[in-house]
Amino acid sequence: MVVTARTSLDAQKLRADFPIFEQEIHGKPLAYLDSAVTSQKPRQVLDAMRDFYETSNANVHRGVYTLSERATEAFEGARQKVADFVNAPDVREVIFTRQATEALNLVAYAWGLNNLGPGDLVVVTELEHHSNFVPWQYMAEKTGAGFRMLHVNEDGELDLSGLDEAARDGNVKVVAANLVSNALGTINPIEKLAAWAHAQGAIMVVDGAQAAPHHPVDVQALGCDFFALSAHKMCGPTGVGALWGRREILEAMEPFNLGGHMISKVRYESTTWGELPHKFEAGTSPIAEAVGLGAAIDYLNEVGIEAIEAHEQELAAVALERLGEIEGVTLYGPPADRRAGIVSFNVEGIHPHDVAQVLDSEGVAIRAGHHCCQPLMTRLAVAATNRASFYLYSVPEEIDRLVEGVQKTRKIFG
Amino acid sequence: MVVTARTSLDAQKLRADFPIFEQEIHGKPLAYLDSAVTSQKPRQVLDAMRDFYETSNANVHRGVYTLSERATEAFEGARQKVADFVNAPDVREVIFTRQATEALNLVAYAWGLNNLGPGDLVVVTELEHHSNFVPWQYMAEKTGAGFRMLHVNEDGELDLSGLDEAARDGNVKVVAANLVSNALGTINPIEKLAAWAHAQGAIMVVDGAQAAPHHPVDVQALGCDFFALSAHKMCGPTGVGALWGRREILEAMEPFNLGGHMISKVRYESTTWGELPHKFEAGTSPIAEAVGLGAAIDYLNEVGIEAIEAHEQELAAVALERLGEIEGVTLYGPPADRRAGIVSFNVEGIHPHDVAQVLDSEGVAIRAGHHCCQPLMTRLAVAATNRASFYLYSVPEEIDRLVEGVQKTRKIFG
Amino acid sequence: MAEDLYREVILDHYKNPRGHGVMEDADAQAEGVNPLCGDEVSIYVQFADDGETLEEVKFSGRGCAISQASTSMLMEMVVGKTASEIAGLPKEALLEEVGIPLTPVRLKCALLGLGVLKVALHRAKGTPLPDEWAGLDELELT
Amino acid sequence: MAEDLYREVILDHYKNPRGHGVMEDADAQAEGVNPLCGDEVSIYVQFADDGETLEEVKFSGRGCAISQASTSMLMEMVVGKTASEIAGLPKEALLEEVGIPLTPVRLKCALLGLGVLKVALHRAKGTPLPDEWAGLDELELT
Ligand SMILES: Cc1ncc(COP(=O)(O)O)c(C=O)c1O
Ligand SMILES: Cc1ncc(COP(=O)(O)O)c(C=O)c1O
Repeated sequence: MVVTARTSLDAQKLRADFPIFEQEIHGKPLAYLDSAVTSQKPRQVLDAMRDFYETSNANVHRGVYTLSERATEAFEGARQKVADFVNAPDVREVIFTRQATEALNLVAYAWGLNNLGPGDLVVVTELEHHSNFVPWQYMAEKTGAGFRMLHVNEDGELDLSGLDEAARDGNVKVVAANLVSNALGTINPIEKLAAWAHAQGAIMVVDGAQAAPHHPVDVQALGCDFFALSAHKMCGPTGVGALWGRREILEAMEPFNLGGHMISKVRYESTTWGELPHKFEAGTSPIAEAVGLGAAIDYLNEVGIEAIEAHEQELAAVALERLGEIEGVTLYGPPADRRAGIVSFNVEGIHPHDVAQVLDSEGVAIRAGHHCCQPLMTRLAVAATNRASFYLYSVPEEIDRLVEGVQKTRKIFG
Repeated sequence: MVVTARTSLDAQKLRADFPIFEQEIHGKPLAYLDSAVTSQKPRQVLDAMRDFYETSNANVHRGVYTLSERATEAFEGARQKVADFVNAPDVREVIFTRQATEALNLVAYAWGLNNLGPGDLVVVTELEHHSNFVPWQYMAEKTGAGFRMLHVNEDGELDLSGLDEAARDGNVKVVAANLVSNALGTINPIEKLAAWAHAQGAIMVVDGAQAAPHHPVDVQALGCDFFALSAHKMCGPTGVGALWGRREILEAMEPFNLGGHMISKVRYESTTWGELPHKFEAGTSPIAEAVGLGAAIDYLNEVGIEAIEAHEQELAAVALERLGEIEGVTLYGPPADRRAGIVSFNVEGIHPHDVAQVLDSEGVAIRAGHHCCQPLMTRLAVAATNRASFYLYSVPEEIDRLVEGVQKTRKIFG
Repeated sequence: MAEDLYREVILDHYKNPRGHGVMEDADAQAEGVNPLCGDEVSIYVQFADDGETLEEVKFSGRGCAISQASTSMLMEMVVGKTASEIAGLPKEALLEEVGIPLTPVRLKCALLGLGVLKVALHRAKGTPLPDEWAGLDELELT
Repeated sequence: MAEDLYREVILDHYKNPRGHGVMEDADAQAEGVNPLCGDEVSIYVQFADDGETLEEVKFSGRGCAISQASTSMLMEMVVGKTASEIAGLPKEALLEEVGIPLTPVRLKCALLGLGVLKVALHRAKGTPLPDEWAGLDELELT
């Protein structure tokens, strides 16, 4: 007998770390299939934050006293964990933000507003979340730069042959793409996009919000210039995210938010900026939240990102197969072996909101909507889809319940 | 016998709500006299956040399912609490931000960048924290507007006679001031400044970071157009703050951060913005943190803001008197009856960092530095000051220990 | 449980919407989107000779059962009423017809059609559009 | 406890700083600020005829006991050394002289003078300024 040696995880056991599963919804156990929008939090993360507040709470960097030193150590320790997690060459390249959205806005404002102009082009993809689409569209408009969109094919995968056409009308200065699409689970070829971007003299901005929780990340191997993530999608708290940026670029950049902490000298006549990463962290940081993110990274590392990804892909494959067997169900996105743990679908004649509502009454939480991807919805010619997304605590029985719920919905609307 | 009927609080009893005081620092009980920089957190607030994560965690607004509805209710409930706390006429005028700093940047970017130009003037005060100084200085420079500073007198109080001079060289478009100075405890006459600002056709931007935790706030009575606060200074968590803004102005404004949630329709060709307050809340909000802020407001309301202010002023008066009796001690700021619970001082020949270090070894945490008020330090002709600041959990014995610590420092350096 | 959510009458209106269609040369018209769900509703009104009474109404659009069924029900409710009567029509009147418990998110679905109709009348006749409709804050009433 | 923080020798250097003063026509010069505490240090160097050896050094500034005492101690350490010797001087050498436990914040105070001196030599002589000095990330070395 051959045993396949592959890292695996025991989702049923991990569930015990997540207090939220101790409740029932409408009298049924909670089947939470909306982790792409936000993840649940393990006790370990909640404990770390509580412990911070109860023993070390103070502002960071500035205090001479013990509590403040402790807080600084915890906060900077979290920064190091993020740096290691994405394989950043230098911890000073990691900037704490509110979430991925703000990280991307930081780049769009502090880099885009000061470096784009008429004749320049910004290229985004049709798969982008609004957070990596609208900031670039807005900055292009503000600066007079052009705005182009790389299309997807029938499988919801990027059609790279469109790149050169995108570049035809101007000087490409920014290429912005997500590593994993939150709407379809597509995994994008960032290495290729980055190489192309750099050949054009452009910067490569990666929205890693959906990748970081589920997929090993190495910013050096990706070859990108910026990488954004959100803690709340990766077992961490709301209120904090991170931007990794290439040091030379960050150093040459203007700051974004201005105020306390990010300065060196403030005079009536003029102000000089502080060093990295402080230059980009105006005001009191989300300190306890960063500590929570650090604890979340510890947790994910313990479980193993590869094991998490394999687990989710397995679940997604099963879900695709089972849902595909239901009459009237349309599936969107790439084949199971080329996608992350996200399954988008529609049921003929039934609006996703109605599907989700019926599922909720069975204790099954899925997302119904445009997933902040209206341009992609336009491409798919739908207003919305249903989406089930998995995480390390997802178990196969939840797929059974999802499938039963969809069948029940069809019966009600039949 | 006459009993003075005035609300009062029992700080010794309230301390029991704050787990941080259960520890010793260098073998001494913690005397935390740095609440102006960040406050400690009561169990009630920590419990509310933990409970949110354990029972209701989901993203807000978009989910059809039960958890998401619960999360939305908790989050929007917190918004209502903030609105009531500052007496906002309309709950949609309350925008959640990372902290006061970001709230002020929101105004500086979304209003300032689009409304300032050559010939216009921005007026700030010499008492401003960098967070209400640098954003305006930067926007003035970016837009070609002028930048003026209203000076303070010997007592560290604003010299309003300088206003008309400030207005001499241009069209005043913004007046920015804090309600309570974090460096000196000065309480500024916002009503007068706002009236003057409006007479010039300018907007009045109030940094309420230091006021909201300690001083009753009524944005309608103040007559301002914007008011910024930070949760972490008022018994709430890090990672969240709020901006109140006048509805007509917010509605006419461009957005700030762009991305998910703040949009109405996103098309390749163009994007339209959502309604208030969502237009200004791009990406996943600091949801649990907002819930924590709501719980903090409940806590403050229960104790009573007037009682808190009276308690702190009493402590400040004692501290001013006791410190003033020590040889070589210089006190800064207005008389005790015209200031908040903040005491800034220097000890002749001893740098504040050395004072704070000696005090820390006695378990007493005070701030030493420029308090993010370098322009004011320039005015006072010092590089830094020592600052002790009080809150609802501060007790008179902590002042005894502060005074003893200062005396000990003098002995060491004597 | 789920069965209670979608009463027979809702399903009936959803599957057989009343007044469904497009009207050329309508006297009043507006469309609205609920960006959260992508529900879309367009409403067309033709007035009687008094220029006040709604003689005919139609709607087109797509969306969830609640938004489409409630708009269909609305069509039946408003024919024969005057513009100002509809401007004053409280949302509760429609919600009573709909007759199922609605969470805040679904409430927006249910009220989309009524909001659009009020906007159409406001534009054509200047009937008041009270602030509470701005309270449907995710609606883009274009 | 507090007494251990400020050894006699620190207090002595603080109260009687060695090499304190300003130098006109210095061969090398730089100033630095620790914006966190407002510590300021300016350092002036005069080379011997070989153009390499530090013949005289002076510093001016203001700040906490740690920053001023450690700079004073540094002045004694570096006279007679060459620019490249000082470029290679590890911070541990100075910290050993200072000889008290320092938290990260105070470490920046203690190393301000050394950083400023390295910058001055880097500018005047092109001696290397390794990245670790950028690690004093709150320093503004102007
Ligand atoms: C008056 C004042 N304004 C602004 C701030 C900045 O607060 P935050 O860092 O929470 O944005 C502070 C806090 O130090 C303050 O005291
Ligand atoms: C691909 C992608 N990008 C960006 C975001 C925005 O994340 P946040 O709201 O945490 O900034 C999301 C989350 O929905 C996402 O999935």
